[in-house]
Amino acid sequence: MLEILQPDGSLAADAAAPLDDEETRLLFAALVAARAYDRKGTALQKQGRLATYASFEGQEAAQIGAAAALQPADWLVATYRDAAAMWFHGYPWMNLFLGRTGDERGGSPPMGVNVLPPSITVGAHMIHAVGLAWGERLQSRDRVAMTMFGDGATSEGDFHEAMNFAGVYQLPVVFLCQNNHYAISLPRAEQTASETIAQKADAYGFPGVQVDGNDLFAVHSAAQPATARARSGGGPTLIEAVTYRMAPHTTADDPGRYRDSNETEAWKERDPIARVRRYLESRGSWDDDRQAELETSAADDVEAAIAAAEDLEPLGPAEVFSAMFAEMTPQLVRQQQALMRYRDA
Amino acid sequence: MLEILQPDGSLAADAAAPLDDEETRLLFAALVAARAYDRKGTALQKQGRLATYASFEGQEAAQIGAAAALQPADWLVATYRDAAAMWFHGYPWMNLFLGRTGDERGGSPPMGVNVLPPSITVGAHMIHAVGLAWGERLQSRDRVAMTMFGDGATSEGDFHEAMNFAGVYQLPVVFLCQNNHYAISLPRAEQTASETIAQKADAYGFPGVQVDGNDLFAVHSAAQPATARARSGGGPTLIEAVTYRMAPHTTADDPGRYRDSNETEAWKERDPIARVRRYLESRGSWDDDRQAELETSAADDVEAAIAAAEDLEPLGPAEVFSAMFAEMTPQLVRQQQALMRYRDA
Amino acid sequence: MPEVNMAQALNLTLDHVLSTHTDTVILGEDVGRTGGVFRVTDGLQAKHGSERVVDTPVAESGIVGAAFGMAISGLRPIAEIQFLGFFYPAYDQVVSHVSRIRHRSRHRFTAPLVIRIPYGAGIGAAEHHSESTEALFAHTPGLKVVVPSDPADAAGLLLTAVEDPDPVIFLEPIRSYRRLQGEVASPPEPVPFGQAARRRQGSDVTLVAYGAMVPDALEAAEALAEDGHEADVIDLRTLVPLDLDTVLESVTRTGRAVIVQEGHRTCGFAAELAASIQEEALYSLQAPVQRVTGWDTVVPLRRAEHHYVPSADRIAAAARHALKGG
Amino acid sequence: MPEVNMAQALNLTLDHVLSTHTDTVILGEDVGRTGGVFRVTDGLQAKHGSERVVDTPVAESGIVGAAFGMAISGLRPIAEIQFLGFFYPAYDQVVSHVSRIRHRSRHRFTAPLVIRIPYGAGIGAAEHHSESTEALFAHTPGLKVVVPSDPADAAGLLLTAVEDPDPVIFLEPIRSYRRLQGEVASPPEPVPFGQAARRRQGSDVTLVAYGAMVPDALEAAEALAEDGHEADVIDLRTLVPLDLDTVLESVTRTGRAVIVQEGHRTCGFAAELAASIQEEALYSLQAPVQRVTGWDTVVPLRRAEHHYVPSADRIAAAARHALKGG
Ligand SMILES: Cc1ncc(C[n+]2csc(CCOP(=O)(O)OP(=O)(O)O)c2C)c(N)n1
Ligand SMILES: Cc1ncc(C[n+]2csc(CCOP(=O)(O)OP(=O)(O)O)c2C)c(N)n1
Ligand SMILES: [Mg+2]
Ligand SMILES: [Mg+2]
Repeated sequence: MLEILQPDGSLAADAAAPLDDEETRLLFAALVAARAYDRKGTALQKQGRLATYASFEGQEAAQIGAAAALQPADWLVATYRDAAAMWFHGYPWMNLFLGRTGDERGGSPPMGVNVLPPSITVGAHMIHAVGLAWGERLQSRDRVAMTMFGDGATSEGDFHEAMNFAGVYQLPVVFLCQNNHYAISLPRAEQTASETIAQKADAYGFPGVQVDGNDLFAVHSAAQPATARARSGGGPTLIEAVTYRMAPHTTADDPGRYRDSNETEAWKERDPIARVRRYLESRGSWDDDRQAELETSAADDVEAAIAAAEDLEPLGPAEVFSAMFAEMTPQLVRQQQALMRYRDA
Repeated sequence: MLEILQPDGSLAADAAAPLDDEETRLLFAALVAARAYDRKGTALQKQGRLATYASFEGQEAAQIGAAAALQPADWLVATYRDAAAMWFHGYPWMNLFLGRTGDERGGSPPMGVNVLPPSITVGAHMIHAVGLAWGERLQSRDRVAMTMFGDGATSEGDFHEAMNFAGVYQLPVVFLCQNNHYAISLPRAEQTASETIAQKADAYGFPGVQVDGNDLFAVHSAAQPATARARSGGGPTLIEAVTYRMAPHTTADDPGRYRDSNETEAWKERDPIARVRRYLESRGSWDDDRQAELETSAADDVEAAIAAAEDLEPLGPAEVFSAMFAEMTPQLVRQQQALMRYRDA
Repeated sequence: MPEVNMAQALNLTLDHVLSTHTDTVILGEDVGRTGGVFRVTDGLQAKHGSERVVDTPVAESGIVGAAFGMAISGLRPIAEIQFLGFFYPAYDQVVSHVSRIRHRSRHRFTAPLVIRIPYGAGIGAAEHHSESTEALFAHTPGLKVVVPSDPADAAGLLLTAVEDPDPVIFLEPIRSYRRLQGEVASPPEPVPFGQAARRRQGSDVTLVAYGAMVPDALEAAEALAEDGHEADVIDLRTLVPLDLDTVLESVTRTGRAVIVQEGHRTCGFAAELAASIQEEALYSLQAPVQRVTGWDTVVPLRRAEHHYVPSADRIAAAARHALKGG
Repeated sequence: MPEVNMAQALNLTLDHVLSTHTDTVILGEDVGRTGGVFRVTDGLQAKHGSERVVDTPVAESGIVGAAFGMAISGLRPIAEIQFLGFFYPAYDQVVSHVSRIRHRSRHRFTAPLVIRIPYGAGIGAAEHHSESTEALFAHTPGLKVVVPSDPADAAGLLLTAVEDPDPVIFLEPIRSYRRLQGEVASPPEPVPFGQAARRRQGSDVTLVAYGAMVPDALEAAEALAEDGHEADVIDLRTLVPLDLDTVLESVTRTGRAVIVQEGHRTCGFAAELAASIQEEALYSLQAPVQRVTGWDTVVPLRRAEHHYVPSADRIAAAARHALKGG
């Protein structure tokens, strides 16, 4: 397992930082912003303002370290737990919140943002990234598609088909598995008998690599060459980022039923954000003032995003019908009229 | 790749025959019988007496070498191309022919024969073997389930789920992949970028082994310990039997469109039956008289089987409805009555 | 008999069958340690062991395919799919294999398994958590399709499902898990398949519903009664087998029918019923059979979901329309 | 214009779109080197290259999922599934993703792809090769569903499908690939979606059919004409969008309707049409709408298949029944 930045903020023996201090500060700011969003998400759900919310606390470095390897026009195809990566690649917090309030417009990021709405079904979306990568290549663009998914998703048949297509056609795809040790309640060891998830890439003829997923530098050090290789025609890579889901699966879940709080406590020591802060501080590149300023601005952004989301009027009855096709079918027009007539009566 | 019996009938250096002469003669007789059935199948199809027929010529040793490792109560779950293995494990030639004439009763082997009707869909049936193995274990019986499938089937998502479940629950399953180099027209190299199929087992935490699939001894040498290990709780095995489909995919196929006849010619040298005969002859255990006798009795069996199949009256209109449930639903009764009324009018 | 909700009724029944039917096994995602998303299998793994209440990987096709193999081997597996929207990866296993093995083998091999699936909208859940595609199962030959509407039926129909010699799709209305309380016999008593229940007696109009829509149909009947119209309310309980006779008897009396279905309109189960009613009772109809259904749209998310799901109000409006001759 | 059969008409059209629409790609099992099981893609890989006519692994979910991604990236993929019975592993991709991305993203991302699928019985094929489950697609919001009945329509509807901004399920009747010859314009001319074709004019009874059943409906109409009954024969061409107006106009005139469908009876498309007709035209009906359908059974194998598939004879019998008042 590739490890570079240790929990105490020091570099592992013989390891070099893959980013300079300015780059590191930038990604650190993103980590902090992501956590602000995440904490807010959980809080809003408790107030009934969001539907169930899936926290990614503990997985920020895995997501942002990987997404930072993308170029702006690259594709990102990720899940309900990957808001940090999606946001980093351009998907506004506003849309992410909006989706969680229960509004389809959350799925509509601004033009130019090549991030699909988060996948709610487990496993089906990786092949979409494969298709995107394939389509880009056929259109002679050198875009890469990155797809993020959990350890649990590797049990689905669609994972296999996506990996296999990527290997057969040597497509520019990066598979980023966040092994956070659980699929809801099912521990990683009961999901598959293979020792690592990374080794599964061997079955598809391309490299797999396991990294400390709470280590921004390690994740980035794997993701950067993977995207570069993909872009230059070298084919796909599977990255297994070993991390941990600090919070319940979603706000509807009770982890006390399936895991020991000691385990969770132990992972606190491995927090992906604290170690970057320690690292920057040890290099004199960070201090409490900067931290306070960063936290304030992150909180402001998040507040503005939820306010904007909640300000929107819900979709009206007519709009339920209006995005099924480019043009409504006569049947949908009839149904829409029936609903409107009923409401007017 | 494990190789024992060479095309010229001699044993590979350092290799020992896993079967004594009597056992070998028994399996040889099965190989010859299977080929008689197969040739007849193709001939009958040309006469319009069978629907499309899928020849297994060249794959007899892979099938029978593996099936010979089963005990009578073990399960076999195989495909449209695995008639040799199914028959060897007790599924009558009559039923196999009957199915190919287009009659559901082909799917009903005698009680006690633990062989499912051949799978026509590619890939879905391996998990059935997994479930059977699991069910047997839960019922405290030490039966093994063997499943056979082609190289092409390994591309399906269900292959992955079956392998993964088998690994997670360490079930008594033997996966026997006949890599006959093609999925209809798609060559093996374009199906997956992995070097071998056997290595895919590593992704599921159990052993995979590649053997010469035209070598009865090699196949048996892999299958025998695999079933024994499975039976004693040691978990699953994947066996890749490297072989070749000598005939078209089915009688509806034209292999001239996708493969060179030179390739097929070259594989003739590797015929799985001829080499066993040479081996037995070299040991003085076989001669032309025995061969003639064997061929006659095989031909007789096959003739009797097709005669019995063709003697059956086709299912009548009432019977179309009568095997959907243990007891017909009122809807089916209505439909059955409607059809009978219409036919009587 | 104590009052329980539907989730509890199902839990009691599963506990009962695990205790009395040694050939039963439960398998699914998170059914063991957590007792399932809706706690329907709560406590069962602790009591009956992890061999018989199995937490599986996230692989719906694998779950159903393995349960199918188990069933052929002689067990009676009870598989759970977490939500109907996550059932589709298992579609091929069900339509190509589970539903067909009896026919394919002319009764030689059979698959007596139950697939329990929470379905339906009304709780403002995320996408894919609100599906009501029971018509897919009804359209697939060889499956029985059960949709209970209250705790007692849930228990009784589940018991029948487990004992049935054929595969049963058992759809549990999410919205009803905790909406209603009811008495459940202990041990539960089987409720036969193919016998609809008349939930209210009336002679002016027939309301036909199942699953989550039954309470709404009853609410609509109350509203109609306030206008002086008495509705016959029929709860189908099972879509396959279907108790068409009870429906026809009622419609022949009332001359008017409203079919309520949460699923999408086109080719939904309401279409089947409307087609059958006009086939068998055209000359009794005083008005077209009305369909109150979900629309041919994705089920909207939380903020607009109410525009989709049939309500008591929409049902009553359709009934009034029928009472006026359609 | 030379006469061609449906397989050739489709081949011509695919050749045309590959030549004129540089954003098209064909992918599927055996579509390249062999030109597909039915030779519909014959010669296209040799002409347009293996980048644009791609032989894929045996992985239906992968084919559809990859085509979906390609479509989002800006291409117009044309995926082939070898037989409708092998489509089911891709069911989740279609119902959960392909059909929904426009709605999920409020028009921001779209999936203009075509999935071509040979369907239907009548050639005595092996199990799974004779499915007619078009109702599954019609029940799924967000899909257009096309079923051509002759060579010219096959060409024209396929061209429209390729140019459509939304996903299209394009069902090709296996039995009709080589059954009929017809003229096809070169280049093919688009046939609009949602416009049924009247294949024969009559005022005594309406026969509604689509795909493989149209020739049989016409044959039934001939038989009825011999008895002195003139049938209006309507070919739906597309199930979604549906041209209900043409059907209603006809039924209002004739007062009698027979809907023909090869698929299983319960919740089939005939149920939808029968329900809609009685909804909109009850008071014009002189007899119940008749359904002539496949049964709620697995499609029987070769030796008993004819008991399942609706025949001209069965259609005519149903029409005579309707003419007598049902
Ligand atoms: C096809 C499908 N099956 C089941 C579910 C229910 N479900 C939601 S998340 C989840 C676990 C996924 O685990 P993993 O892939 O490890 O991702 P994580 O939640 O840990 O990030 C399950 C089973 C689903 N969303 N989709
Ligand atoms: C799910 C499914 N997809 C496609 C087909 C059509 N088909 C029949 S056999 C075959 C190729 C299978 O190749 P392989 O698994 O290597 O077996 P082989 O025929 O070589 O024995 C295909 C694509 C099918 N039967 N089932
Ligand atoms: Mg996880
Ligand atoms: Mg093969």
